[in-house]
Amino acid sequence: MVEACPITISVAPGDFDVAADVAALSKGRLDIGAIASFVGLCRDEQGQLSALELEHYPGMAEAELSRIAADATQRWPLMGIVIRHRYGVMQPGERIVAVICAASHRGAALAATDFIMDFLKSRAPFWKKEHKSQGCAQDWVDAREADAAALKRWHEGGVGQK
Amino acid sequence: MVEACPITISVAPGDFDVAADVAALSKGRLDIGAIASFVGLCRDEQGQLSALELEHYPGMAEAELSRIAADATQRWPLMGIVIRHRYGVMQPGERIVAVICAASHRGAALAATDFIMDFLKSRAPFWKKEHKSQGCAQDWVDAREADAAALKRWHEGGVGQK
Amino acid sequence: MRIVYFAWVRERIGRAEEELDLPDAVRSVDDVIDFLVARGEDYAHAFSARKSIRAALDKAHVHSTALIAGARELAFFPPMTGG
Amino acid sequence: MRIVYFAWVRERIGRAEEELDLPDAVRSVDDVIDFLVARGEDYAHAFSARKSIRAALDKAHVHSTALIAGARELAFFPPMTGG
Repeated sequence: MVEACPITISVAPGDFDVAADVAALSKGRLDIGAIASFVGLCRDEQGQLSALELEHYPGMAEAELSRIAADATQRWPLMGIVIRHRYGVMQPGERIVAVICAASHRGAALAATDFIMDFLKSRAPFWKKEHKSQGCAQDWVDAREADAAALKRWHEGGVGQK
Repeated sequence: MVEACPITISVAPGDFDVAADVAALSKGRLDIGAIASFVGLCRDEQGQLSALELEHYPGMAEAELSRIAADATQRWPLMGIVIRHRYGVMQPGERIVAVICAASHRGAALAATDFIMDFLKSRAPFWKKEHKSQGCAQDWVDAREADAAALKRWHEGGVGQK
Repeated sequence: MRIVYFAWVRERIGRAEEELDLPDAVRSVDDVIDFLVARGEDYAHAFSARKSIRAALDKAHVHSTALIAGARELAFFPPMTGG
Repeated sequence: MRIVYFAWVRERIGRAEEELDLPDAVRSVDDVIDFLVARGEDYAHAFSARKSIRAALDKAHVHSTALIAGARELAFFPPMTGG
């Protein structure tokens, strides 16, 4: 039984409901055996962050996320993908991003979620600016070396391999 | 800031609420930047399953899941783990298992979720029996070769490596 | 010693648990299996695919070469299929 | 051609977008950067760490050697930090 892989992409300022997305993905489908999800939150480890501002490139953000989702469907037999990314100002503790992947088996669902997050981090046009609570210092967040390294994992192996 | 990694293990017949678990994990903690989760569902690809019966070894199931969770905390800097596994009779489409891992960064959260699911599949004492809708045929599900292979990934590399 | 069985091992043996007085010569998990197989056809059937039977001593996985001394509960079951 | 800027590239240049008539000799993304840098200090500052500036043509990533012919929108921005 070959079913479609519905893809939902949203780039919006407001918060999202992961449980509702998971429920919608699996509704009426008995072929889905595995749903992996990832939620990225606004951290404030040092207690110095008053807010995080997320700038994005309207149009390209959605397009790039759609390309990444389509790439994932080429690598794994997926049965549903949801990618939600917020922009604008958010507080520590708030959700920023969610990726949900459904498949028959756990391997595909988990690997695709990992893959989408790696590409999203390095290729989706979003930029974080930290507003510090002391004074009015603002800083653009630097790209992490680890994120570029994470991306390479997916090029070295074959399709669906790390 | 070193915080504890609270671990919740539950083996029970009833359904669980992943969203509530995620909310509880992250409540009041601004050091968590990543929450990965996995939900395993009762599949019925051929439309022939009337019910799935899950037998477990009371006491050992909880103990083994606790050991797997503790192993994960040794490999990655985790900030919270929830493992929920149901037993008894369930219908196609129902949730069977959930694993949730929280960390500062996505790499640890996703890898730990993957690791816990691999070990849970091969080492947690649960057995599935399928009740077919045609006639009264019952069959114990065979262990998958892929599950044993998945486990090996974690032995070949070093700590936290695949 | 308390012996417990799960899944198709339990079904083939026809009981979920039993309390057995094991001879002193029965020292390892392998010895227990030999002892059980000699008890009757149902046991022999349950352990016929012996390599695929897993064992746990006091609720922790062990190899079949493990010694049972000091343990209170020994479990036999097929490869696990949870998750 | 419409040129758009994001994050600290936008802040250094002091505008989010502009419409520019590019000379015929400006053919690649690299050529556009050279053209912009020659326009003033703010541009030179924005592109000073030139290797870390990313470009997109019509909302798709491109290398700086890509030709701009036919494209309507060219974007410059720092490495992405979403997620």
